[in-house]
Amino acid sequence: MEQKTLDVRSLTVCIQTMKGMIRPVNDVSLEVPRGGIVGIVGESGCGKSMTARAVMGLIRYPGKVTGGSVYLEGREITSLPEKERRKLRGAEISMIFQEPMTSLNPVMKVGKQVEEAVLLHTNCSKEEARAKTLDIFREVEIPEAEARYNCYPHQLSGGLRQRVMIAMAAVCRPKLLIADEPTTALDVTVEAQILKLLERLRDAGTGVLLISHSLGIIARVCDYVYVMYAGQIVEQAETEVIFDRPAHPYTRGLLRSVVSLREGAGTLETIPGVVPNLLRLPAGCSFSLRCGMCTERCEKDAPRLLETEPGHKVRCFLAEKEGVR
Amino acid sequence: MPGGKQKQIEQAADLRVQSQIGEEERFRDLMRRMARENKTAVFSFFLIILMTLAAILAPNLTPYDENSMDLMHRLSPPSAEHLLGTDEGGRDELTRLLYGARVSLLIGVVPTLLSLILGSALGVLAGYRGGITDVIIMRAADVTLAFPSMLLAMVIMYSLGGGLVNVFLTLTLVNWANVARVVRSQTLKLKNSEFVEAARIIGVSEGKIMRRHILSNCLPTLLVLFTLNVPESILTESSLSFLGLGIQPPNASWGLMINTGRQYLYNAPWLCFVPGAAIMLVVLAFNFLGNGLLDVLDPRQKKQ
Amino acid sequence: MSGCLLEARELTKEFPAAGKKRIHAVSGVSLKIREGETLGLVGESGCGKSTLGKLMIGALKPDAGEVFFRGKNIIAMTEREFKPLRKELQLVFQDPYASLDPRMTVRDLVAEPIETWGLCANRKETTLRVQDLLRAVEIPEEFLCRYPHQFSGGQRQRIGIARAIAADPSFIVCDEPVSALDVSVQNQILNLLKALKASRKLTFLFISHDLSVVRYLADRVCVMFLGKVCEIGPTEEVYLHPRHPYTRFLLDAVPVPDPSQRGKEIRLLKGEPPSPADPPSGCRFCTRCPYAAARCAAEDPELRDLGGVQAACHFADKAFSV
Amino acid sequence: MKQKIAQRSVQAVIVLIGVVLLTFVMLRIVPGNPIETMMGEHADAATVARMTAEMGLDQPLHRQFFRYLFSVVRGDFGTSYSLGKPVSLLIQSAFGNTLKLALFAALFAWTLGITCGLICAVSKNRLPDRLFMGFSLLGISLPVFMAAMFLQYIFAFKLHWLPISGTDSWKCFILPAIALGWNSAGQVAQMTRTALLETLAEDYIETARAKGLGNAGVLLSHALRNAMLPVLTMMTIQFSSLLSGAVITETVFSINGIGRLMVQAISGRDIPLLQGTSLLATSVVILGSLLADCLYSVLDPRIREES
Repeated sequence: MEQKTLDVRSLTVCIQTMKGMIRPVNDVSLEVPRGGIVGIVGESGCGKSMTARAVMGLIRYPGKVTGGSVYLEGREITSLPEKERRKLRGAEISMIFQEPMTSLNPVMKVGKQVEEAVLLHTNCSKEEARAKTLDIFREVEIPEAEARYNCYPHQLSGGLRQRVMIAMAAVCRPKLLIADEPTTALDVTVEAQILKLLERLRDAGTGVLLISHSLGIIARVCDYVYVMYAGQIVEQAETEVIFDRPAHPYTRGLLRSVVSLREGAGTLETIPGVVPNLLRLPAGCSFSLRCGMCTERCEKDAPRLLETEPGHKVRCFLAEKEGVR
Repeated sequence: MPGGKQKQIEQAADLRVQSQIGEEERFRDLMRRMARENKTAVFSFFLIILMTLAAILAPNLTPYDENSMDLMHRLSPPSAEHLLGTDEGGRDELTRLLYGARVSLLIGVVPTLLSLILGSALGVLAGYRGGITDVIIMRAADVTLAFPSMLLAMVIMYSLGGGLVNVFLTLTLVNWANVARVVRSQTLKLKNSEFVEAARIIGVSEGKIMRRHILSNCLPTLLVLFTLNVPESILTESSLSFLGLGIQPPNASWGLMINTGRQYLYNAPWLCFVPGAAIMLVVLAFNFLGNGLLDVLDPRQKKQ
Repeated sequence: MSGCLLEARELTKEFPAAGKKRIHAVSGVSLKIREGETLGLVGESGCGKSTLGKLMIGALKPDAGEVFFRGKNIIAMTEREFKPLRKELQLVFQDPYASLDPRMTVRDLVAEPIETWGLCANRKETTLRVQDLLRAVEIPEEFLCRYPHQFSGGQRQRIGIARAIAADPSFIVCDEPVSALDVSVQNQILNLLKALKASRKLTFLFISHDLSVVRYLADRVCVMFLGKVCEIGPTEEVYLHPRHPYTRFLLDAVPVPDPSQRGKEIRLLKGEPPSPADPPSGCRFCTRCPYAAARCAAEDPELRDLGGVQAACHFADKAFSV
Repeated sequence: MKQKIAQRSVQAVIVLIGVVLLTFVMLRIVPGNPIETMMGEHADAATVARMTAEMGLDQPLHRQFFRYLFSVVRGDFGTSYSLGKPVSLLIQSAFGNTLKLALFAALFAWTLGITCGLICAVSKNRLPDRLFMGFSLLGISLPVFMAAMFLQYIFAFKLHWLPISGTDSWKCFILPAIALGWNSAGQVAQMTRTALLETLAEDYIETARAKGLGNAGVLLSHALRNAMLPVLTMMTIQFSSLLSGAVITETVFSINGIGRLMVQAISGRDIPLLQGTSLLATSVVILGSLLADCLYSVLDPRIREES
């Protein structure tokens, strides 16, 4: 069997808000194989970032991981004491964020910020740490690494800052890298460079969990895709399968509403309505309000995530029937 | 105004401009949220109302006259007859306290309102017009702010002379610069905000933009400034009166009562500490209320 | 070919930046917008496309250059002369959250342009007209007295559009109107814009960094790089046969939702975009261009006509093997 | 950065000239001839006239102003009417006491304030936070003179632990410094709390956590330095409010300092003395804000770059 870097089982995150309890991550299970890029795709507020933070153990009050387990190379990590957990962060699992502008400490030299991670997780001297930092800078193609080492974040462009973030995340050779919308704030030409960099890390054996709202990015780099909606995974399959024969109406809608670069169209496909408020989810299927094929059953009962073909799971009653057939 | 607060007000205001996020943006909703979350602020609000009522109804609340002397009962300690004792002229301390509340509250509110009007008008003008108008107004504000507030108040009181109206004037002149600075910085942000640009592109006139879009969006900030400036004014006046530079006898403000009571600190300490406690209570109530408002109007608090 | 509605000639705008530098936002841009067309304006962040949009409607004063609206130079006009033209030239903003005054109701927001221009005699008429407008952008009438924060991003953008069309303008600049929205909502807005354009005979300048969106809406497209026009021409032509190397790289970099393309080697642009405060000499793209020759750094290429498409590259008529 | 500091210095000088002008005008619009006020009822018309001419008070206001400005630049603040000594000398002898008082008070305020602020921020919305925040609000709401009199009454009069007044030993400064610093401590505490909470919500704190730093690490190597930046700028306002408070504290504890000198100047209608002391106090405030600006730009690389 394929070696799994990350195995998340039935992860649930709750947040107690003023107006009631919400579940931004609801019973999410996912896997990242060694040396693979796995994508989570969904619209804003679907819980994809929260899932990433839960895996990292970065959920803070009032949010709370209320159930499920996370295995990193076979080792359960949610039950570890905070001190042990901390040793994993930055060393075995690391994360890069959406906003390279604000994710770096403005009053600290970028080199020092990367070095800090090295010093924290290895027993090397300052000189060695510095050498490692410069190595990783060169590896992520930061030009003039020595000069950049002494720069402050505001002196670097967005693309370079994101490279620094990747350097910081990759410097300890983690087993898993979580990239939370790493290119949303960047221009397309720089985006392509950053994606290339992630692929190189993948080739070096790091498992990558890529979170994005863009199907284009997912199609370009991911091997396997999870589609999230309102805190739940509604469909999961290999990338080719998702794009070739999407089974969930939401995935279909998403794919249809992608504006094509290649050909102009008359009218664009849309998904009616808006992303539901997590406080006021419908009783049955969470997508039922916007679904064109909604039945009475969809309004009453919540569908389960069922396998329709090997490696392809869908959370929809209609797909269930098709699967049976 | 405590320095840190001013900074926070400015930042909160800036953030409100930047991020008109959140579901509870409306003022009424915000007030409701504060009432729900911050019981101290609500309590403070009612305390202020209560004190105001007590000050207004002073003649109905006490049998004694404010100024009638009773030399037989000078400096008598608190008793059933005189709940808070009597002062050096044998006047009932509670009565003096209630009447003093009128002056002290008036001194808190009137100059604060005046300085808000003056300061926000100048601040919006400086921020929106820019150029030489801005330079002149802001240099004037800088000069005002270069003075320790007590010192400026002393100098102005010195040249104007004592008395209620002059205290109003003085405190207005001391406080306007803070208001102008906060309002200006917010105006600068609002001026570059998209909705003001949108109004300009639609063709709305400058005066209307200033009134309708800028000043109205400064209102929550002005409310916070008001609640936090009132106690500041009360404190400054009481300090002035303490030095004998504020309200002149026979009018009684709390500060003046402390000033006269000070001579008897060692044999009749209540003459100092009772009005002192009153000042503290009012100031504390306003500060709690102001902080509550500030918290609820600060979008950062919502994020967490 | 229909007549020219708006023409920019040699527009230049610079902004002061830290350390006495100047940001060259727009440098000598000339272009024509025909009546009734949609011109797409694409480019990466900081290339001056928003600034150009604001210059075209007179919301910003250029440092040099002219803008002609129906043949009249609006830059040379006094404020009084320009005022009646103000309502002809409108803008839809990128951020549906920041562009609506949070303290005004939807009615007041949409009524503001109507009242400003005195288009209705009284309050009742104004409200009726506001209702018409809201219907046009598909906002339910019962939301008339709500405040902006009670709406979703897409609905707010609809309100923004209603405001822009309230005074019946002839030209609207859409400044990244969908980039803050989710995909599913984005398409609703794009469809609405297309429909409004047809029903109200509008002319659009559609600014976006998203090439696919521009492809859908624009009749012609203009590609900008660091304050200059690289290429301008009919959308199909530019997308299928890009003349300028930058356009090619831009098109190539867009991730296509087609997994069969995965793993296919794409050629990437090297390095970071240069800073607009310190643009390179000669052709501004020369520092990133793999085909740059000595001439590119020395000489600024002019826009040249190449069979319907204009491109600013010394070697635009040669075929590149990208 | 040098350029920016130079620019700010020029601005400071302009403000200072504005201050001189303002005090000058404010003090000259007082009704009555100051010489008459000073000499009392016994003065005969001839002497008053002679003195007035001697002090240049008969000249037009603008000439008086420039004359004063030039003598100030030379370090001459004139002679005190009421005390008969050169103002510069009086200020010299008083400045030491005020400085000692202010330093003690600042030390007290900053240690207490920052500690409270830190505790509050770390225990946000829990009991220690509420407790210390209430406490700091109490500090802000307590008038300086009340704190001074209360401390004096309890610790000096009732308990005889510390001297009631005077400047003879360092013990004399304890009560005044606490009374004066009390108020500032509250302000510092609130500011520290706000700044730290705000910093802790920043994205780069999340990055630091993702890197594997624990709470203490995040606080020490990332949050504190960023949070202290706005707290530092508060120094400006602290100078100002300490000086305001010094007027009261020095009066209550009979300390011969600048504040008391001001009160004396006012009760003696002593214009040169009042003008001199005001000038000194405002210069301190302006210098303080200049210092804070410089410090800020040294500590924050973003501002260092700007010029």
